[in-house]
Amino acid sequence: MTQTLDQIFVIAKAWLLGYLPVAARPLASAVLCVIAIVITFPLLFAITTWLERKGLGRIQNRLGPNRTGPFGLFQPIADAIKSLTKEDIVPLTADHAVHFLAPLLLVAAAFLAYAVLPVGRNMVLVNLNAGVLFFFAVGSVVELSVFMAGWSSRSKYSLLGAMRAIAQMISYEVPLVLATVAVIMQAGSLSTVDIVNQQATYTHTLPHWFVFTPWGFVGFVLFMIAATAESNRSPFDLPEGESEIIAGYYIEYSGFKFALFFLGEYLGMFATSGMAITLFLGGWAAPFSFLTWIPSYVWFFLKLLALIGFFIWIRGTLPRLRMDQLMNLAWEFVLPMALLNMLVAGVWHFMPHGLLRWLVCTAIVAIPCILLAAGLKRKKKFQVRTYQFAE
Amino acid sequence: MTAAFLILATLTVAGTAAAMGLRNAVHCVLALTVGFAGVAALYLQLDAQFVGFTQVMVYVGAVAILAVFAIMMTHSPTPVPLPAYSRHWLAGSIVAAAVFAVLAWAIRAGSTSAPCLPPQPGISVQQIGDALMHRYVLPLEIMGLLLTAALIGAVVIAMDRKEESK
Amino acid sequence: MSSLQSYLLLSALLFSIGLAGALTRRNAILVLIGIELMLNAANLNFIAFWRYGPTPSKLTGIMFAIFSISVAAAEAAVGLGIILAAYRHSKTTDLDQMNSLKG
Amino acid sequence: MFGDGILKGLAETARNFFGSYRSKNRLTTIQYPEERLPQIEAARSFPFLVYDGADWQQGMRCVACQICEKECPPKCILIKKSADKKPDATGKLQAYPAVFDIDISVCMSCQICVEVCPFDAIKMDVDYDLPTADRFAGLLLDKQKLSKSNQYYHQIHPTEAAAVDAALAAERAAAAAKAKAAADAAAAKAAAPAPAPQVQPAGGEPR
Repeated sequence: MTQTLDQIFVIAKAWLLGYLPVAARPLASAVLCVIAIVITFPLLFAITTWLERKGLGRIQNRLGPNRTGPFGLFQPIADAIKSLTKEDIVPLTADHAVHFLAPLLLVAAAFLAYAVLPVGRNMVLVNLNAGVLFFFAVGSVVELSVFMAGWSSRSKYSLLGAMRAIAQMISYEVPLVLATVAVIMQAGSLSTVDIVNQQATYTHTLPHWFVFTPWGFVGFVLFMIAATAESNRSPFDLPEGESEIIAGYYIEYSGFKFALFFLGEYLGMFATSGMAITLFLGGWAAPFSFLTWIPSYVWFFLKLLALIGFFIWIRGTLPRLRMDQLMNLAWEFVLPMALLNMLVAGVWHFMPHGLLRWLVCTAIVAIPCILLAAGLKRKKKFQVRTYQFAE
Repeated sequence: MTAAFLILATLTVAGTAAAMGLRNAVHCVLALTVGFAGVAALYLQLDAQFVGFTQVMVYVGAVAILAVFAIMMTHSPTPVPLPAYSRHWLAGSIVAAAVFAVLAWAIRAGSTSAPCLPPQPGISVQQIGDALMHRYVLPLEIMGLLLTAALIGAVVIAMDRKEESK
Repeated sequence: MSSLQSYLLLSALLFSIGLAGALTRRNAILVLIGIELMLNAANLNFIAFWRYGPTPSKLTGIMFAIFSISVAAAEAAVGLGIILAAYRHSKTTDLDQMNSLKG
Repeated sequence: MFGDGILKGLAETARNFFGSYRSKNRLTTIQYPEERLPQIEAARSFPFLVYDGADWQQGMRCVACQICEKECPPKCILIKKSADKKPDATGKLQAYPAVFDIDISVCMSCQICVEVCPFDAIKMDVDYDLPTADRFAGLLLDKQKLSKSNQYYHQIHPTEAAAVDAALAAERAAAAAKAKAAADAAAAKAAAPAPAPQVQPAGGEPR
């Protein structure tokens, strides 16, 4: 019974395909999977906007939306209607073609990233041999759409915001990729399905998730830092900081295109946290062996909601980073630690099992982390600010 | 000459022709990314997945953004309305056309025996990794050296030396 | 017209478009883009010959393409660095005006 | 340890988050239309005209002296004096405003009109809930909409109203006393000339 429940979607798809002629089956199965993704993740986007506003409210000792429906549950629908019915103003001097294409490219790239995420046991749209590489290839297209948005609006704020956003995304994409290299070295394959299958095994009730190893935990922390920066969220939302440059690259967008930007940003966040779950938190694997009767996709979405809650919690807590702090953190802490993490993964792989391996690896990771952190802290000496031009 | 190939070929040629033909530099780069994406799709069609994704990641993700940043930094404040093409554009295009004619003739005159499509190689990333690490390890190390040198070189060249500009 | 020949024709066309761009464009960055295109065309040739070649398992074509992509990336970075330095020196990216060797 | 500041911050927000579910008094939200913040006494929104007694036209204190119209910085008061007069609280015949308009879309609630009014005829109201569909006529309050009873004034500003009433009462008493004194003097003068011829050197009028 649990097996059928676990494979309910796969069986349903096979049953639906049964009605089609054999020739159209591969195409139809792809279309079905795409429809499933295009429905579930925007739905998750709606739920997350509600979660975010209620969560941030509660963190700041206030209620959060409670007018539209019970507990404000219809707030996402209200937001959607509001942004869809708003007038879509395009600046006169804007470059209309590029201005129109930017949000489309952003949302397309965000959706493409879901092709390789294993949502459940053999529930992945396409089992690519180089799945992780495909994910990062599509992730790098997002920067292009950010530039197109910023440049085509022909306003100083949006161009400045776009340049900041691209500088931030590029300098945090390097550690993001390096953090995954440690996992790929250990799993021995770039395919996300293999990575999850390796983590789905248990030793008497404890799972083999990569996050429970020294290099896995450090990799997970680095991956989450880089993921927050990659999706321009909370402590790294300088490019769209309302107080700094109003709204950064999507300042000249309104109505439906603005909603598309929001959708693209949140989908990007879900995709990177989905990849974090696949790489470090055991994808759809249950946390304990006696819990495997719960269907696999439930675990994936529970972990996704947990990570989204964590993002919201971080957004409610941490102040925004300045541009130089942001860059210092990227190039002086996150990147060296990611390189070190690869070394530790190598050491972990070749050392025999046992406590010694744990001690050596944690030592190799912990000591440089403290030294680098001290380096970052020592830099924080507040001297009198010297103005270059305004003498 | 399958339909997919025709679509991708026209997409790529259109993208690259626009990249070389448009007036506005930023439009050129955006058209270029369409061309690169087309080439990446052609790689996928030729079952070279790894190279296809690397192409998207390196070219569309990095080189295009790099070119756009360079255009932004060299954007002269007063965009003097220069004609987009250099003075001797005619000579250039004749040379290019000649090169294409020679190549096309060579291809057509080449082995007319149409090699049948060999079975799908089913290359896995594992094999590429092994090849890189065993047979091509020397080029890999040299490539690492080259990329580091290029990284440092580019920064040193483009660095705004304070004392020089004083 | 076998599909191998169609790929070769396509890469020849890409190569000549890149060459035309490199020769006729006035803006230095677009010349560099033309060179990138020529490199891409060459890569397409490698992969086409690898795919239709006798032993696809030897991966020579793919290796060449990977190394050529990384060289092209390095070359793009250094090339744009040079263009920036030239722009800072002579305040223009127009190749026709960069013809004086005096400092 | 690096990142301890972050962990302390996270702990604090977590405490807030779960605390808000446990004890309700942490939440500071006021559900505006249903619950309202208690009005502080010195609150003010827009001016209104005070009238004594029952009939708002007869009891209106305003005598259309137009001082407030001249003093109002944004010039949002319009007064037209009436031709005839009506008796005011102390019975003296005073003019009254035929037209008294305040444009509350212009009024900036600065209370200068209240300070300059010699007759305490205009005071500041506290009612801010004045939504209208028409932003021109709807926000131009005429004399009838402006005038409110003294009891209402006592409701919204009790101490201030009491002080104003005390002053007015004292003023009326003084006026009445003066009037009575003047009346006595007049009566005495009327009575005095009768015996005046007999007692010439009376030493002047009695004060």
